[in-house]
Amino acid sequence: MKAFLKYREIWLLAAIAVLIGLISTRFPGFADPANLRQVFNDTSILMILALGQMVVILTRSIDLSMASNLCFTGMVVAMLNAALPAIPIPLLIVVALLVGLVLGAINGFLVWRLNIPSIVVTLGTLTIYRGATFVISGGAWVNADQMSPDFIGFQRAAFLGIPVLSWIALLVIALFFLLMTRTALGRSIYAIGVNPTASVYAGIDVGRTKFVVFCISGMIGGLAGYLWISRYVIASVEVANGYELNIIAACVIGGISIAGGIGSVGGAVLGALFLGIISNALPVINISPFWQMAISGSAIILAVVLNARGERRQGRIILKKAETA
Amino acid sequence: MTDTPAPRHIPDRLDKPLSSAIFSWEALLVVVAIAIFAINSFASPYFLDPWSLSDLTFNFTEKALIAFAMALLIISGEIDLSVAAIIALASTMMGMAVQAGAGTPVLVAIGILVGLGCGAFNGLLVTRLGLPSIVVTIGTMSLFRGIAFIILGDQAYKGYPASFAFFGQGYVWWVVSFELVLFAVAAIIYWFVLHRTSFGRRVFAIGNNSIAAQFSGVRVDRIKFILFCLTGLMSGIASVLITSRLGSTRPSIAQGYELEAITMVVLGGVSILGGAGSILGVVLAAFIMGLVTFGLGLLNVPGIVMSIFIGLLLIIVIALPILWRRLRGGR
Amino acid sequence: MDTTAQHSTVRERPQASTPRLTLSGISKSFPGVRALHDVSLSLYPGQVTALIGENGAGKSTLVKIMTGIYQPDAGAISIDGQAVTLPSAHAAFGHGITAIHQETVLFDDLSVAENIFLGHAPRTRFKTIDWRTMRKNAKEVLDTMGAGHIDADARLKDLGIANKHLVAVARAMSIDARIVIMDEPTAALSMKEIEELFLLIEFLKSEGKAILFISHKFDEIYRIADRYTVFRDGEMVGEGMIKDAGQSQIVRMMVGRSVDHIFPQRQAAIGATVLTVSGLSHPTEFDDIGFELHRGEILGFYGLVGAGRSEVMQAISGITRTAKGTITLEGKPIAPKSAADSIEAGIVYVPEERGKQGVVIGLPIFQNVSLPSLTRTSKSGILRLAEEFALARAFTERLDLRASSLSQDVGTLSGGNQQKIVIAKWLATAPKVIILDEPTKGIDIGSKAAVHGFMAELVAQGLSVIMVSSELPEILGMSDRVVVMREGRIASVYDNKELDAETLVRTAAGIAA
Amino acid sequence: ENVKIALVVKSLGNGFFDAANKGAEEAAKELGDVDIIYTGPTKATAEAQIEVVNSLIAQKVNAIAISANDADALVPALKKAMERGITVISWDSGVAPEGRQLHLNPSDTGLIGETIIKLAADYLPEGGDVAILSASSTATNQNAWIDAAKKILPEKFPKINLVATVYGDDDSAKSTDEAKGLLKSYPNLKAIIAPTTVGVVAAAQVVTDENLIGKVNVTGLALPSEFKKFIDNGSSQAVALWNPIDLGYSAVYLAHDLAVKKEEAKPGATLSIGRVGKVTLDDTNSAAMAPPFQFDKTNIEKFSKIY
Ligand SMILES: Nc1ncnc2c1ncn2[C@@H]1O[C@H](COP(=O)(O)OP(=O)(O)OP(=O)(O)O)[C@@H](O)[C@H]1O
Ligand SMILES: Nc1ncnc2c1ncn2[C@@H]1O[C@H](COP(=O)(O)OP(=O)(O)OP(=O)(O)O)[C@@H](O)[C@H]1O
Ligand SMILES: [Mg+2]
Ligand SMILES: [Mg+2]
Repeated sequence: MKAFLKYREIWLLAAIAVLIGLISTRFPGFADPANLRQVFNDTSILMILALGQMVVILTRSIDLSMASNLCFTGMVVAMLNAALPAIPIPLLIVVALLVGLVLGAINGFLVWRLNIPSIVVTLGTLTIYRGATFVISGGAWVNADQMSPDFIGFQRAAFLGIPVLSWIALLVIALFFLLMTRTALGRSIYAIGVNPTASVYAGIDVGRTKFVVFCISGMIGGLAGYLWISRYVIASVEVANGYELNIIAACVIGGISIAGGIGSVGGAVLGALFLGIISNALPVINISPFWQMAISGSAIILAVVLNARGERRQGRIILKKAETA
Repeated sequence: MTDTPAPRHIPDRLDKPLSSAIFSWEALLVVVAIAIFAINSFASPYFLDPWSLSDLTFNFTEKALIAFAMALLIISGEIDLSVAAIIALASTMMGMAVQAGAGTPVLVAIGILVGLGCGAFNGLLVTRLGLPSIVVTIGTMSLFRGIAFIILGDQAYKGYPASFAFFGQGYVWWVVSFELVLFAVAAIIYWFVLHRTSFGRRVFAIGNNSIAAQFSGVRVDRIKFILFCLTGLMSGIASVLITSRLGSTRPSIAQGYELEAITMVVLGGVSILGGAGSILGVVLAAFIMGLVTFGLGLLNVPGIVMSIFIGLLLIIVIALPILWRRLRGGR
Repeated sequence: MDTTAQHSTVRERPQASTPRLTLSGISKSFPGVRALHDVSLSLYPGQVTALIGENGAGKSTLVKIMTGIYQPDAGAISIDGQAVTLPSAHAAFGHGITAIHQETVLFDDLSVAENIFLGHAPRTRFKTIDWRTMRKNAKEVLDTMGAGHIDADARLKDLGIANKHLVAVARAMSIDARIVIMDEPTAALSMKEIEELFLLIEFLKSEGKAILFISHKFDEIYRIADRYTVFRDGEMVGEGMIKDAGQSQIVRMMVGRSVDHIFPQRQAAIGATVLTVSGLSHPTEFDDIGFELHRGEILGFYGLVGAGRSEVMQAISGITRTAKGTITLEGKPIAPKSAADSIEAGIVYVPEERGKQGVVIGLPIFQNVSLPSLTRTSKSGILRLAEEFALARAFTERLDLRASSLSQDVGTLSGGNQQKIVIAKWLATAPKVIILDEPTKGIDIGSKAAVHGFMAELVAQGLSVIMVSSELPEILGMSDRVVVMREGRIASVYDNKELDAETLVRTAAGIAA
Repeated sequence: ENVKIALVVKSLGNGFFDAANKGAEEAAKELGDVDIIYTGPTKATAEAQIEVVNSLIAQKVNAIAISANDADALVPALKKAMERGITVISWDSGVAPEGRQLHLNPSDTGLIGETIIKLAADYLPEGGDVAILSASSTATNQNAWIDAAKKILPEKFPKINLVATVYGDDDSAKSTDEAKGLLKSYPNLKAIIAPTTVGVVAAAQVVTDENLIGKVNVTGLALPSEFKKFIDNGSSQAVALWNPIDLGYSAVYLAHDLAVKKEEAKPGATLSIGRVGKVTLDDTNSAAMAPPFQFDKTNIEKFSKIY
């Protein structure tokens, strides 16, 4: 039991349960399974993005360009769909993944080959990718009317009573879980975060792994681009502006250490859910809209403080007496 | 015992080859700045006009004031993403004071003190609780601006006293604005503090190895706390300037300034990983960013396309020395 | 690479006369530094070759070349007569080369099993990591090494330092290595752990591995090595069988002159009590520590690694704050809340972890030296560079530092030379009491003599010194009295006159005489 | 020498403003001696717009016609422009009187307020709960309309019950969250009124997704080209808007006439705006162009092709 409580995820889960409980006192329907399913669906995109960001943060890097990538890729697929509605959606998703991959690879290449700190690279590409969206679209929107019914309907179709969007999120979660716990790449990602020098000595190609990690976050950004656009049915330059901070906040709340090496798939998912529940619940429990920003800010600070408590290193104990106590 | 030979003499410095001075970061920035200036003068007939050049400085002075303090903070290995939110909160407080009938000196004091207070709050969270600053300030960024929203809601404060307008709109002499003078003074002070005082030296030491600095008797937490306060203070000053320039306050004021200030710092050659950087670099970076945005503005290039240039500039200017070294090193 | 292979022990044991690995004509330069010039080295199966040289001679650089971390500017590498290239650490693994590096290169937040198998974990049919087999193999490797007490599932950070070393060795063995390199593996260990390590090396020898052993301690070299190779200033200056060479001969090769390291003779002129510590306690690290330090005295602190000596010293110097108890300096009680406080009061602590706590890599040498003395070298907060240079020059020359200029980044210095900076910077603060934690860890014989000579000089001037050391000869050779610590408590205090090595080791380990 | 008129918009890349630019070009062609500079900032903030205004001052344009991101914050910059002899008018989203010579409202503020409620009320003969989903809480014009709507509600639409006003910040995701929140919190909600294009699309999509078509009517202000789908699928009965092309046309026309001193802006003056007709300035030198135009099933097809 004690070992069980050691896991941050358990605490986060408990916090989420308490949060749902609190919300239910003011809005009784909130804890209904149907509503919770919907909350999950609403949070899917954030969860997917948080997972992509997680692998980057684990290697002591950061990807600030994810939201811009999302915006760019979303615009590309929306324009494609508007121009050639015949392209089947699965193919369009592949296109989104590829476009995202290219943008991620650009980040990764600069980090890998030129050794520029990732925060600098992605601070640059953050504005470049969004600017590029303006350039390819000429500033024009792609609106619901120009999108094909399939384009919009794909993620909304229900399969076993659950929308495809949720299924995609579940699939991505499963893939990341496999990646992080069962593959050499996943372990290398952790190792790089824990001790980069030692990783070099252990034969891990740190630069290339970072490149791969940015490719992953890029692909995730691309996937989220399609999902976002088809969900909110407007593609414009303003899409997901500033959302990169939400993604990072989800990771942070999920206990992913910004210093790298610590964090889990479960944490990222729960962190995203936590934020998702807050943004979902605030409108329904009649809190003045002007309070929302301060509340989510406080939630982030609180989460960090609590996480830090959990993370505080138990120094090695020399005294025997204290050990048994 | 050992037969000790005469100790080897170690020179203070090696004579650096001229090339290393020529290819210093600041030199690179000077070249870039001159190039952009030249391009601007060619591209637009309106550029070389004293009033244009004066207007140009308003594009960067406020952000640069924050960038100076941010540079020190980043050199020490921390970061503050909440600066723009501090501006919003400080401005809101000044607005409240105006409503209550406060005069200009009181307003300035409130702006600065609120900034200082917010900085101290960040500093306490980071140093006392040992939290990573990037995360703390993502939180306080929402918190500070959130408080501004709670206070102001959908309202705006205006009716600032006429004398208050001087800070953001006034000119000290001919085309030389008060903001520009403040920028120059702050640049000199920060240059001196960072490069000529033991405080500055300790900032560098902390950024390179905070544990070793602590063991060496540097009061790491105190210095970091001071740096957060300084950043808050500069945000407070920037808030006075911007509120005066706009003559009004809304909670959405100064949105996105944090990333621009950080871009300025990084473009100025301050290592985002901490431990290295110079104020001269930041000053040059401020001018470069002002020149680029104003120059492109004169050509009526859409703002969003401008941001592509800034992004490219950031990456290219940082990549250039690396590529250069690699070419010369043959590897 | 499967781990069971090692059980088929001495598979092919080629003639000991044919080298397993040969390096020839290797050169390597860093900007402004020629680290290696045209050196050669051979390693033989079933033999231990000692690589000897002053700090900065290029030993670690060679190790990094052999493990694919650095690429040589020139030269050839061959294994079993086949020319090879080692473009990456991974490639070096592929050739069966593994190393325990000078710096700790393990992963604190990963499990023991993962630390052992990172990079070459066993896979399932689906190419995913096979955790079960990995744990099983990890246990096996640990068992064969006689380290079965280490739990393969434990987080590495929960292990003691000695056990961490064992994990590093286990990692080396898990790779089915044919060539094992150890770069100063004993620098942080005390007697007991060193003995265990030597048993392991014997085991590896018997398995037919070719071993390269780097150390500054001659007693170890004579004990374990079969051959030696000496480097001086990046060049190979001699090699041969260890049994044919005397210590003074080797030292002359490596330093270019004779150094006879005898501990300085001192006229102990011990004066009044300077520092009194009593009842110093910490909730988890140490309990009821009390001792006195006199003027002109060197007080040795001995104990096994992890006995808590460093923690006590850090509490005295204000770095750890959770201590209970009293500290009295020259009759006045003090309660330092930070290193700054204690430096001001006149107590300085020279930490043991050079890279982490000692030097500020990224700052030039002179700024490192002046850092704890900034209040003195600056005037009302304004820096005075001339004073800083003067201070740095005085103290680095005294310790025979090897550097091209005082404005050089300390990060480009060799480990031993960095250690000299560490000592210099705290001596420059002109303290009353100086606490040296493992002061000669990893520094070469010549510099060691310089440090010891300097310590003697300091106490002669009336300073008081606390010297924490895990090196028995150093403790016995330098201390006036010795405090022995065990598991966070003081086990005993001895006067050096009545002392012999055996008593110390027994007390430290808690074995009744 | 041509008259240089800058059409400054809140942010580039917005269909509404692109349409206004069409009208501006049309006016330029008609007037003959006019060059249009169509520009705007990266982000829809006052600070960024000030940078744009500064560069226009430096270019010595003859007139600035601006749709402002903030009614007050732009005043000092625009005052400076006027001091340097530049004609300044605001259109669409206004600037405080001291910062411009005149303001061209797309329509009468009170009328817009009334229209957005009427759009909902027309389809709620029995009355019922409605809620407003606005853009950002700092948007001047939106706030003015909402205030007008609230004022007119008790007298003209007693059966309509306004239960909440929420803000989607013109961000699709936030608007969607808010719209969903409204539907959950007010199960009896009959209509969502969103006087902003992003918000109205988000709300209509939510209603579509939650299968509430026919139960909840989405209405507000929307560009027909961007909203046609939701009129077609029934999630909205009708929306309204003024003609952005006419608005851009009128703004340039007025700016030109003031710049070349053909007309003077003073209270009570009646100014002509080419093909659009005439406007009369009130005490604050503001004028309203035309009443909002309503789009429903009968005409959306036609207008969606125009703007
Ligand atoms: N990354 C580097 N950049 C620049 N110079 C370096 C670097 N690494 C090592 N050197 C230089 O190369 C030389 C050899 O260093 P090396 O670490 O190999 O010495 P060493 O023999 O291992 O010394 P020690 O006994 O102190 O560990 C030194 O002069 C050192 O300053
Ligand atoms: N479990 C451990 N994990 C990490 N490092 C350890 C561990 N145990 C010991 N060490 C390191 O080994 C060294 C000695 O440990 P410690 O300081 O606790 O004991 P000590 O009695 O002071 O030993 P020493 O005299 O070697 O300094 C330190 O560098 C310490 O960080
Ligand atoms: Mg070495
Ligand atoms: Mg120790």
